[in-house]
Amino acid sequence: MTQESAPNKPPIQQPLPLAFVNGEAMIDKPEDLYIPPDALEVILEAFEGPLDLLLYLIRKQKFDIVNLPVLQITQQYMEYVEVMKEIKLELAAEYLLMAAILAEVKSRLLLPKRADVDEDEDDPRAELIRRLQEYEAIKIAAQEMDALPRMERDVFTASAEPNEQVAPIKIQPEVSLQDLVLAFQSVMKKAKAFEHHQIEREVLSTRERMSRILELLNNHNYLGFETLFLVSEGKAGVVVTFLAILELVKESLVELVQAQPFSQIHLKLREAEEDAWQG
Amino acid sequence: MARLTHEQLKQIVEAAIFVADQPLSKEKLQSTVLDGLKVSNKKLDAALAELTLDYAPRGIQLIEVSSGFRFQSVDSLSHWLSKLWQEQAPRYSRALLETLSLIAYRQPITRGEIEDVRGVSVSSHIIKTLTEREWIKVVGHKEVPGRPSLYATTKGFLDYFGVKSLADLPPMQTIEVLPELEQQQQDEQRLKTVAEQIESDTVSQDSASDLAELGPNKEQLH
Amino acid sequence: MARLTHEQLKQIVEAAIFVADQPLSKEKLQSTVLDGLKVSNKKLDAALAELTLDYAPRGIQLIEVSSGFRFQSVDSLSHWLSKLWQEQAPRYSRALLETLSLIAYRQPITRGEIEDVRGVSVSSHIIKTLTEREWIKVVGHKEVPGRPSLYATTKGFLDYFGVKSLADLPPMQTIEVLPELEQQQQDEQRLKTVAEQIESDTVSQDSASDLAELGPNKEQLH
Repeated sequence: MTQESAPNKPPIQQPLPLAFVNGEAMIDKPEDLYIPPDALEVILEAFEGPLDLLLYLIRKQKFDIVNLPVLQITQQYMEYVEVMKEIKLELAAEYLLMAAILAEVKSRLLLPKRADVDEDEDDPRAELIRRLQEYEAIKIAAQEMDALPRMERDVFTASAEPNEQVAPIKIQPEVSLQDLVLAFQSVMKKAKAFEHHQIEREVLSTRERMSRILELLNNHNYLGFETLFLVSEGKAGVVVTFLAILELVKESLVELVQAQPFSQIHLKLREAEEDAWQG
Repeated sequence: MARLTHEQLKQIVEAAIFVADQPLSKEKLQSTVLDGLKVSNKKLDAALAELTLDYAPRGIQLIEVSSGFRFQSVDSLSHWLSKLWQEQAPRYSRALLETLSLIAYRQPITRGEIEDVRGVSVSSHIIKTLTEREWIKVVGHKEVPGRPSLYATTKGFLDYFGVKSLADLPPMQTIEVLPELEQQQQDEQRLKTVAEQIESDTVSQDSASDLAELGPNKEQLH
Repeated sequence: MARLTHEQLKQIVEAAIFVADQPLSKEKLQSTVLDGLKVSNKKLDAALAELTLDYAPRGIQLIEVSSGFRFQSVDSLSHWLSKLWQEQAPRYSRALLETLSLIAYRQPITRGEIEDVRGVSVSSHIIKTLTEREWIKVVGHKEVPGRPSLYATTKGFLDYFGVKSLADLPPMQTIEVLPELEQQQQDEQRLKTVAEQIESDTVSQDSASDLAELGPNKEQLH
């Protein structure tokens, strides 16, 4: 077989026989299929199996499936299968099975009909016809599906960028009050293990007030001592504030400033001794 | 929060569909961008319908696919738009498309049943490709020897082919009415198919719920 | 190829910008979707200008960035659109909870002091997480070498845990030594002493006006 023909050569320029069978037999290539002579397995690829090949043969001869002319079809089918056997036997197994089915149908049709059998029930072609029709329906459905406008080929997703201000919302983990208390208990237990560190008990409201006074001092350079006491908070509030101030002074966080005896006392944040830390 | 005007609602819905990574369903719109805004479904429908109309004459369109709404380019522009990419869109073999069609129209279906209809074996490569593209998934196992997987199509499949549900796929050509002599056989076959369907309905909870989803399309499963 | 109408040009340009993965420059438009269509730059400019106007009232807009044109959601919608993306943050670590509890119960407190109690260093990540959640903040600096920040809890922290003040947090039971009764007595004694001291002072006229001045901060003192 000649090698000069490139696979992309138009089929009409190929006068060569499609294949040699048993040394000399040859068959025409299907009129509407291009099969390069040096790649006969393309037959197998061009058809999606024996049903597809049978359908092709039926449609090509303009036969009606329902009146499947088993004899002609079987003959044509066998020619193709002969070619396949020559070239690539292992690919032809499914086609051979169909050949056997066709042969069986053919032989049953040739048998004389028995009068006592209801002929309606026993057309040997029925199962094959059903399969051909079912396959054809799927074949057409696949073609129609292929024709549907689809992503990447016919339509493309249209999208816009979110504005830079669009930021994902984080769903924060939940924490219960109990989690917090348990964590504190555990940390305190651990702290006890480090015996060198002493934990002293403090009234919480005092610690809270310490935080608030520091916050206020961040916004005001000086705060009048008295301004921190609110009559509306009652005695207890006043005490808490006072203790907080004492604690802040003790921890060297704030200082009390009095310009002269009996003048107003002011609180201010303890001056940073900047120079001391820069070295 | 102050009530949204109709125009604001349209703007939010429009922008959300454009910036989202996936098609947005009405439920998703309500639970995200419209959360807390008390927009009735009727108003949302109206906004979506108006947006669809707004875009009708444009180069892109608002369409509803299986998993929600998305904007997509107009079909007729694909020739020009495909020049934006160096690579060609993937082409799919007939074998793959036939396998996919069988799964779409006859789901849930086993590989053996696909092979019966096509008359050839289905390559593992095809099943792998379809699974990796997330067009098909295993929804259960058929209670026959070997417990073969039952395949069904996914929402992603419908999205890709731009349809809302299986019922929107082109109707499958019904098998021609056979001469009377085969009618009985056909009936038997039909019965068998229905029986199998019922059987597979009970296969697993998963597939049962998937089938429920398919409800309106049942007639296509014949 | 037949000449494009103005509307066709707009549609192609619009769809191209929408479907492209990157902003599209005029050059890129000319070399891809408009390749071979002989569209003058003037016409392209006109189409882009019209599209910009078309989208002006919509939820997304056509804008030009350095690498070309793209569609982008409108500023004013950002608040709603953010809800499209929600991430579940990982659960808090034990270290974070312990740090938070120390800041709650021992505030104002420095990082060094937390480390002293916990016996291990406190990661910056923890402080950052707690600060971002607006549960803690810096209320000052301790005047020791390095001027470390003093951390305290916020009003947001109290709100989250549903307590009115820190005093309403569960008492720290494990803190050894003093039996409850003794502690209580001690507290009462302390209060009494201080209260008496303060009562004996006369509040000056001046401080009344100072208190008024402090007005806006009142709630911060609670």
